[in-house]
Amino acid sequence: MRPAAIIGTGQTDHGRCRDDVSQPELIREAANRALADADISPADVDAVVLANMEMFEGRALPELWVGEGAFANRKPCLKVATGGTSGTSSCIAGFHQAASGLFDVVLVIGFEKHSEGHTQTGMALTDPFWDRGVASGALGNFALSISQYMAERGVTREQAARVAVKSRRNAAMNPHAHLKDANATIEDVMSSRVLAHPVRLMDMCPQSDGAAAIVIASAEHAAKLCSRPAWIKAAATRHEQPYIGDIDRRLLTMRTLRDAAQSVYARTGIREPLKQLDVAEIYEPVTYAELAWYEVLGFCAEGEAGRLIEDGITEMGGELPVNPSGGVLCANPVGATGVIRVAEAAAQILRRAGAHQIDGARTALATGYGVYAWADALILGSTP
Amino acid sequence: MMREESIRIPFRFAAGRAGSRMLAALRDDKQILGSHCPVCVRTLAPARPFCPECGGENLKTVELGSGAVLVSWTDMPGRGLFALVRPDGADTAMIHKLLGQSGDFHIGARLRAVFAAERRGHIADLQGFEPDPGSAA
Amino acid sequence: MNERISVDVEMRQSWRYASGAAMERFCEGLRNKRIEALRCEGCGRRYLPPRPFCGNCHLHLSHWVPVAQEGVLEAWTVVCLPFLDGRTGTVRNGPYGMGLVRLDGADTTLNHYLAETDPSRLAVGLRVRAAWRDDLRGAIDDILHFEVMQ
Amino acid sequence: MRHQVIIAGLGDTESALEDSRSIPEMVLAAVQTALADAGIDYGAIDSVVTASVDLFDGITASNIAVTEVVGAVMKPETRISADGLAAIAHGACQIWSGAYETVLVVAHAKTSMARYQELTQWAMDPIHVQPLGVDFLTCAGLQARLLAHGDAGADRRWAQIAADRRGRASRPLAPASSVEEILASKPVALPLRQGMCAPMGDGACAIVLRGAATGAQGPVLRGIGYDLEPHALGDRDLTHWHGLERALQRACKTAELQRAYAHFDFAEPSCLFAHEEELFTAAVKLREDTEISADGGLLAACVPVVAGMSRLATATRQLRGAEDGGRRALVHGTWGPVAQGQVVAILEGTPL
Repeated sequence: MRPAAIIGTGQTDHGRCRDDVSQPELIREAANRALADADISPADVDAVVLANMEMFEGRALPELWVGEGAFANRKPCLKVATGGTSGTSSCIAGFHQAASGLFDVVLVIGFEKHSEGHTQTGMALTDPFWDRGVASGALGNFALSISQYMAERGVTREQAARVAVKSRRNAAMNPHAHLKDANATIEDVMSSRVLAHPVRLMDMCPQSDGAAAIVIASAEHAAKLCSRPAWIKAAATRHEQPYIGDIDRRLLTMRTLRDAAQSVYARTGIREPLKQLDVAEIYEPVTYAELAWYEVLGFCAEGEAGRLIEDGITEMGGELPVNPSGGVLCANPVGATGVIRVAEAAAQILRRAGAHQIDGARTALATGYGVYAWADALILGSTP
Repeated sequence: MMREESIRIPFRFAAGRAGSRMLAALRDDKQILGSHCPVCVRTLAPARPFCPECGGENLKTVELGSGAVLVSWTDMPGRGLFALVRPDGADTAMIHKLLGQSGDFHIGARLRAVFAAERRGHIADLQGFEPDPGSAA
Repeated sequence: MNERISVDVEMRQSWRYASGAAMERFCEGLRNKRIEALRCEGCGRRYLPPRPFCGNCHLHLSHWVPVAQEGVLEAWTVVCLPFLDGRTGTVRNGPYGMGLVRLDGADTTLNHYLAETDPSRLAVGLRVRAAWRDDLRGAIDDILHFEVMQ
Repeated sequence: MRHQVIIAGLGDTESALEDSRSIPEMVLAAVQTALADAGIDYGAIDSVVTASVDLFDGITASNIAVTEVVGAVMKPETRISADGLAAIAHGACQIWSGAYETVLVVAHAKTSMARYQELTQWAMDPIHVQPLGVDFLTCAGLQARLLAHGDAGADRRWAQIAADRRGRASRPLAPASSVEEILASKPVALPLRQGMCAPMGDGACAIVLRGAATGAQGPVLRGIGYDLEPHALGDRDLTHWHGLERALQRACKTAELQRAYAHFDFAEPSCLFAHEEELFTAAVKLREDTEISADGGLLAACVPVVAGMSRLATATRQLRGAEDGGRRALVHGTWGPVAQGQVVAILEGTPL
């Protein structure tokens, strides 16, 4: 595998409804910030990769209209759409393109404007012969998985609430986050409105408008353009069988994420993730999922996730800070969400994470989650 | 086995900074707006946030004329006439509707904008373009 | 001037979907309250919904097995959030129960509505049974919902 | 030095106005043919790249429906929403990067499911253009009028192109017809008439790309290039395919070919309308002896999304069948209104 690195990142200020800008204008906001961060001009960009779930905004081939917001006019431009993993998969696509020798600099941009459509409805346009008639979008699917997770591993509502509190507190240090609250309490979470038992409002990720971008350069250009690039050390994608009922105990086993993580760990010599990773930006669509992913990602043994959050291991000052940005629970523009994970992980290595910088971060994990069980995992590092 | 299934989902697209200016001017002033790019020295129709040539964002909003030149058109039976028209003062053409019969038009013909009586800040506030009777056919 | 204008449009589209041979047979069975799964000769997994191909073993599926109308509730929730149903353009209000049901004779689970909407009366492992509508049309919503068996 | 990418196997369904099979059934047939053609089984696939468009398929994350049949369970799959040849471009990048050795690329669409042109309205600018009811066909009509301006013989020439293409196809989706019949066919976006447009149908195509280290045999994918024009028709020069020129320039650079001296024995353009073939030949400056659209091309049978990959399949068959081997083909794909997206691939046959 030929190396490539991230040399700049940029995000919009994510929010519930960014109706001050059109889709192309929203994308331009993130693109400008990423190019400024990388200290390059639009002319330096050789190719663009876009990520978006077009049915959420009622579009077909959205890159045709929004491409020029991403400086894609008269350049090579492709769009990746794989549900929640659209963002992380587009980063991996940009990585492969930059490493292919075809392009020196690739701009990857993910975006979503949930306020323009109906996301849960769009997600429910599943197999018309099977579950379209009984689909309830992401929320119902997560809630179903959680009942299994709670029954088998004994994880509690309070432990899940701790994840929401951590997330909102971290987000308070992140200027781009949609939901932030430095003073959120466990009681706030546990008394928030029930959306789908046992998921309460503050357990669930929001639907945000936003865009996020990263600039990936081939090895030669990365070294030239950036004094301390965030090298993409390994990346893996795993997809699953198509139906929600195909996958046994999804939240518990999540064999795709487990396998993707094991693959990138193996390629980067990581045997003890909790010790060897300095920071993780994981795609946790709901509080309970963050706990389940701790186990799947090997941060702890099965059934130990509750202890990890209770002991503060994954807090900002803990042994492995998880989602210093506030994570998906605090900003979720779906097509951008995976890009945000990679951008935040890269910003940690680039030492540009601002108030939520983890001191001395040298090795970072970013993950993506999509549809029922798709997964991406990437390891970023300070050396090639 | 075949089964027909339908969907009904509402969407709402933000026109954004440039688009909102454009649609508000159609509604309030029966005015078509363009954007002038000082780098490319070109006026683009309709108004937009970025220059498609240089990518620049420092565009100046300009008022275009309600007269226009027909650049191209097509006749879609049952659906009407669609056109590329270049409003006076612009260097590029925009897509809109033509009002009239196919035989009324030829490339290069002078047109004038027709506005709806009731306007709501929508591209259809401009109903389309019709032949300009003030110019020789 | 900072007016924010937006453009409203309703997507009204329809598509003609082909069921595929396996789903066609399955839907015909539903018309007679008959549920059948396809069993993979490689891994032995009995698939609902039936499909042409096992993604784990890369084998064509052709061995039909009968499935009961009752089974085990493997996962459950009670949804309270209103939901815009894209098929009708109308809102489905809560609360409504949903479950993943492993019907006796199948290895995958079926996601469907539950008649029960009281969380305190739902639990993983409960036995549930299909309740059918009167006018069977050969579609998965010929099953109205699943009822908890006493 | 870049790894060589070999077109190791191909499989496609016969295009049909309506294929009664489901999308997974169609894709399964194409994939299994491609794997057999490459002499490999599912286990050899390192990565899958699919091409599909949710709105065309009437389903969200439409690639979910084919995950099993393309063999992507517990494997990497990347879905590109564009023409299938763009998915080939990405698959080739995956091999050139050294990430994977064997990549399966799959494209599928069924235009019989819905009114295709109506769906294309949802790809147009929703602020200024979509509300007017403009679709891809409208845009093609606007382009054709501009090209026909001051060119009295244009529509007869276009009718001739369409008649020729359909005449050489073994199973065209539109009936073979004379120039006069095409000139009298139903007006759809005048000056375009039904007979000048590609007939749309259903289909799937699968292609196996492999790195040379696998020992695979077959034509070599030497170069690839693609491009995205501005969206607004008024911002573009509709009389030239400049996007194709840029894409070809990039493909020649990848192939380390001098653009000016690059000769092609075969060309497989993606022309959805007869006038596009004139834009194609002008943009790529083909020599007289290049054989264009060996099987009639898209004017004989077109499946959106699959289109560019079906051209790659035809070019591969041409190169495999070439008596002297070692010849060169230009393969082309487009997507969006009046070919806003352009993609080309340069293939070379292996000398015997």
